[in-house]
Amino acid sequence: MPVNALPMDLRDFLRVAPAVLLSAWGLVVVAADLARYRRRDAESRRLAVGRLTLIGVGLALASAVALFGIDSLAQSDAPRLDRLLGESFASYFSRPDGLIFFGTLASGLPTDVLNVLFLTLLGLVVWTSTAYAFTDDLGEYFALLLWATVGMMLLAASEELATLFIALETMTICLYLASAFEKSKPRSAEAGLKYFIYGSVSSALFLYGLSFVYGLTGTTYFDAIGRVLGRGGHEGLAGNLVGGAALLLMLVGFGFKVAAVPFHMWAPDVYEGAPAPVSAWIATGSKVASFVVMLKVFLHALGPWSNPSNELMGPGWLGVVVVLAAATMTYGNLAALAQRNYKRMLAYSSIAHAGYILVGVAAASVSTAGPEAAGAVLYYLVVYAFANVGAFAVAAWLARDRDGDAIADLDGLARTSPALAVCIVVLMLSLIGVPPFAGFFGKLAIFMEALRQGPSGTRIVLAWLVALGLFNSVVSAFYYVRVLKAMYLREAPSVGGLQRAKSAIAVPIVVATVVVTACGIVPSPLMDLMRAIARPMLTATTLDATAVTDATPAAGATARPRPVAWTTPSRPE
Amino acid sequence: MGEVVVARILFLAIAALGLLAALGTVLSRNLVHAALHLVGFFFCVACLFVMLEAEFLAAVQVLIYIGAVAILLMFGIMLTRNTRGDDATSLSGPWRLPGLVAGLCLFGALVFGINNAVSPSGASPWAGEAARPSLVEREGEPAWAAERRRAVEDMGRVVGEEFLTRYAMAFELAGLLLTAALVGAVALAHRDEVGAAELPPTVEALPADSAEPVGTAAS
Amino acid sequence: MANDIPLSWFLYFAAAAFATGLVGVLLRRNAIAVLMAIEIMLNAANVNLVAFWRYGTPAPGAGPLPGVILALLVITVAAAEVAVGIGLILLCYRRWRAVDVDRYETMSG
Amino acid sequence: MDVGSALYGTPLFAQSHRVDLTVSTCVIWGLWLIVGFAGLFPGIVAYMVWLERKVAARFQDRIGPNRVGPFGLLQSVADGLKLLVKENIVPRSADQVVHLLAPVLVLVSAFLTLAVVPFAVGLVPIDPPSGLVYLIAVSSISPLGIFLAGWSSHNKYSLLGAMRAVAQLVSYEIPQVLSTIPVVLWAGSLSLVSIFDHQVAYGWNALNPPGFLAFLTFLIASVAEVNRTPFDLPEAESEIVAGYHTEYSGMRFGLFFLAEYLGVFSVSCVATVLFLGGGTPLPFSAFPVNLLDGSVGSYLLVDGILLAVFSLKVLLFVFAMFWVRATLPRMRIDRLMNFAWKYLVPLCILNIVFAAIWYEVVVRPGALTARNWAWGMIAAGLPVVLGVQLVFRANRKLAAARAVDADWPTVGTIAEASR
Repeated sequence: MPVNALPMDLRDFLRVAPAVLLSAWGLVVVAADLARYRRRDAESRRLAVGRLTLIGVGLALASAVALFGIDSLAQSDAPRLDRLLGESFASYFSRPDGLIFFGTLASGLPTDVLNVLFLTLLGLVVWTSTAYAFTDDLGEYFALLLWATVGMMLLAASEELATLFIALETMTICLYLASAFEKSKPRSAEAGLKYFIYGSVSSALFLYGLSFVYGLTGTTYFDAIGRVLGRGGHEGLAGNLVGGAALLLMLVGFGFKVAAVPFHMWAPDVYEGAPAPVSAWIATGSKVASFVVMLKVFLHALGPWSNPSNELMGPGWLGVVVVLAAATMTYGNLAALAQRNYKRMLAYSSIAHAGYILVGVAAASVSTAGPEAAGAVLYYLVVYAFANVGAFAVAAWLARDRDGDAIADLDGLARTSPALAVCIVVLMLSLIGVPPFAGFFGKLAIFMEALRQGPSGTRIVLAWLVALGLFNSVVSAFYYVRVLKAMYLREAPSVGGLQRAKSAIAVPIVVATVVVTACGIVPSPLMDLMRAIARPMLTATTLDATAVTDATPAAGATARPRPVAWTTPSRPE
Repeated sequence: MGEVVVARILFLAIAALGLLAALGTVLSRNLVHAALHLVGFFFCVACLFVMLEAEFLAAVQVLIYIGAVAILLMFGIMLTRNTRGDDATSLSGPWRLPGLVAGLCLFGALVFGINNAVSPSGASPWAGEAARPSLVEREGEPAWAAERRRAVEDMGRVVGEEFLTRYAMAFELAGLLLTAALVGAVALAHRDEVGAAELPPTVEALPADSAEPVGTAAS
Repeated sequence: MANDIPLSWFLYFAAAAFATGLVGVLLRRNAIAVLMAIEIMLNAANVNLVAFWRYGTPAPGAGPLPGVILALLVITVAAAEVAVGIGLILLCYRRWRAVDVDRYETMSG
Repeated sequence: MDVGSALYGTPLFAQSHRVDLTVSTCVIWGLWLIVGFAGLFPGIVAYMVWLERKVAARFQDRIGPNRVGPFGLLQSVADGLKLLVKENIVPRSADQVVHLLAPVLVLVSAFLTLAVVPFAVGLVPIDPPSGLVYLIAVSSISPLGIFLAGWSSHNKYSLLGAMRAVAQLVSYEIPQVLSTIPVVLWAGSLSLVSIFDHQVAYGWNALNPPGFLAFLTFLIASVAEVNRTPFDLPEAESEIVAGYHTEYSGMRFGLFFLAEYLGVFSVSCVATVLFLGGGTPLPFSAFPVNLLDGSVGSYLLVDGILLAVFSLKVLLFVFAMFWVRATLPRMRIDRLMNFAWKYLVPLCILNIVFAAIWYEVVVRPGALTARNWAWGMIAAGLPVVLGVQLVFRANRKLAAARAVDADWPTVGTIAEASR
């Protein structure tokens, strides 16, 4: 029987080079740890394995930056790319659709930017991991971090539900395992099991919802789903109860992944129990990737179901997301007020931040600015991720020197390490959202998007949501300031205070501070970049010849690409 | 017509058995019995796959779920000496009724939704006499009909083609996922000879009869 | 076969199995039992996917069998999940001598 | 509900586009079920037991059963009757239902394997396009049955035996499956009938270097899969009484017994089909198959030849297994696991690459020619030899680096104690 496969373009593998490199490097790290470093003493082994991992991250980062360069050249200066790479590669890289592997993955500027972001953050997390000894299975631990990142990068790039699902699972399964790696502490095992159970239940719910979306639309491609939904009736939830159930189930799935109230139960326990670097990676990498793909699914694929009836509480997911956002930020902030444990406080604060970001998601779906509105969310994610990586490096510091993570352990830090204390102040201020740090502009951008939108039915409620967000920012100041109070107003304990931070702790804090400050003082380059990548990210359309020839004759008319989410479907007036 | 009735009766029998098995999994106190019921459920699902003309998938289902997952679960049950029907393995008493009611409500809502669903892609509603698209070759059939006929007739091959072209990245990721799960699970479950000695023996006292061999009936 | 088993029968079966699994997840306290209930839920989703693949009309460019591919990936994921879950449960069992989810309460707040 | 009837019932409707449900199909399938699965195969098993006792007796310079019937031929019948009428003792603390279910599962698994074996042209119960996956799937049910048997007996020896058995079966399943991949690659299909057809056109699979390696690994893994010596640790009488069937007696034990010998028979059949060209008597010729001209006479002739040769080949395998049993001592459990994971699995994985070479050189051109065949023997043979060398040398080096195998602490303590 003849093989009837579609011809595949092997150059596609070049465009996922960072992911390929990283997954191979994971094996290298495991093998090297087993074969070479096992017999060394714990300290030097940790440093050696960590360094090896960092080399891999560096290689992947280099490839990601190179791809970024190529892709930006392809957009800005195509002839130069021609000269650099030769005709065929140049034309391959400047293909307009930006989809690879038959449309299952996105590539191009958005993916490159996100890959660079993930890899930078991963570098910081890996570096933090070398700060203190929490596990003996170093090779496996670092490999899992790398593989989780592969999952994140492909998750953020996925344009199709099967790829999305498997990438999501790769990411979370690696993180379940990594959070149980601190074998000397029972709470780490507990964190792993809790994360696992909540996570796999949520992915089962998500999958069930996903199966209905597939059933309703007959396809798994985001773009095609969006087109089918846009073409169909505009009833949204009301007209199609099972569609509503699917939306809710998918929302539950994403809600678990980004720790939105009421699906946040796992987050505090897991953040507290897992080793600090793993918590950092759960709080930043996994959250960024989940939010990016949530933007894609909800704005690109399910965009037509956002609020088809033009009323906030009418059929559509917008109302649900608004309620989720309000509950999430309020609950997160109020619960964080009661915390004495630093990591737990960060957990609740990250829940609260998920609430702000959800405001952005809701706003982007109705914004008049079109897909660019999602740029605000992306900007917020970047800033949030850096600030949190820095904050969790502090947690690693606490775990190294105090073997605990109470906020009180930070007492008097301003005296012993004044420079780093200033950096922590900057991070906390940015998390609160105080100008001139980047957190402020992130919040500003999101709230501006929420206010700047057309349909009158949603305007009032979103304005209220913004007001609630502002109130919440004020509330959040109280618990972040508690950290500052401990550092500046309390005396250091006479014995057993925090030692001097080694580079593994200092570098992430400093880098995070620099990023947060720089993006705060000059917010526009990053903001412009994010706005620029938001559009291709959320409108990626297959222009592939194969898809068109596959099309049924009758469907030829609908195969034309057309922006989905932001053309408000013609309503029966 | 007779054929159709037989198919429907067969479906109903399989579905009923599958649901009973699922209920058994959820309700039985003894974990080994629960696992056995789970095997029955997996098998019924495999039979449903066969009825959906996806026999390759059915074989894979039997292979992975019964041949690997069930065995793994059994090992987990044995290694945690957890076969006894103590209250930790049973449903929590006061929550039993509300839980069942919640489940019924969910089922009712889903059935209502499925009954009223109208697929935006195809014109047909899901409920009622939805005939499956024919696999008989016809003149002027759409391209997808030919594709599907080929997929049904030689699913193993088409799955392979799809995995190596369209879903190449998903396929690679699945491999990575399995590697990661293997590496991580081994690292976690591996008992360090040194570490085990330092641990406190137990958090709470072992039940008095736990020195018995692990195989224990629920009688 | 003009008249076949209706699509909705498969969906009813899947919905019932899914609800059963969810009840199991909510009510069982034993971690291994919860794991089994999760497997039931994943299987229910698989039945849905395959039924939709067989009965539905694919949108243009969807490929010959997205539902089956997705189901295969789900089976893979389920296998990995069980391996990971058993590993984690064993780890916890060594600490607490119990696989009861409620009993792990070192953290709260 | 009986597992077997479910699986046999459903394909009727599933394959409605391929199998038309006429009366004759139903009759043929019914005959298969009754004659093959209820009458013929148990009969074969009964006489395999007789043969084994005879063969083992010869090896040990005895005569073997000779009292019941001529040459003791009715011994099997007597044994069967004895098993049937013997009292069925079930321990009081055993889990009654599971205790009964376990041997049934094992037996069903062995029976179902035979459902896709093409004994001759047209003589195959079902031929699903994914037959090999089906085969692997149903044979993976038996560890479950064994596990349940061990658990439900409420006896520590049973459980020990069952745990060992499952570990062994799961480990050896991997090389067993991996070693069939070359065959699938060359035939381009998972259907056993297509694999048979491929061998009619291209010669027996075992007669080329990668195929031979695959054949060997398949044989070894299969012997382990059916718990035969030297891999009979699960029921090692001298260590753990009788393993998982310690608490079984009467017909329930008889079912296990039946399943074991049926397993031997079915792996012999599968090995014959996959690697030795099914019933073809000559390796590189389509001899009996090309006699088919559509008439019933030719059909009967060809099938007669095929079936006879097939039986001979199977008998050869069966005899080889008895021979091994009479000759080799039992393996140690750590070596058993090492052998699967450190030798067989790497070899099989390497072998897939070698099989690809053979495919490129010999199969892809479209027809078997002497020149391609010679080239293929060189191009694939050298790598095979080198690969085997590599795996063995690497293992020896690893073993030398580590004196005590740390994975099995008991062995380590013994070794340390003797030091």
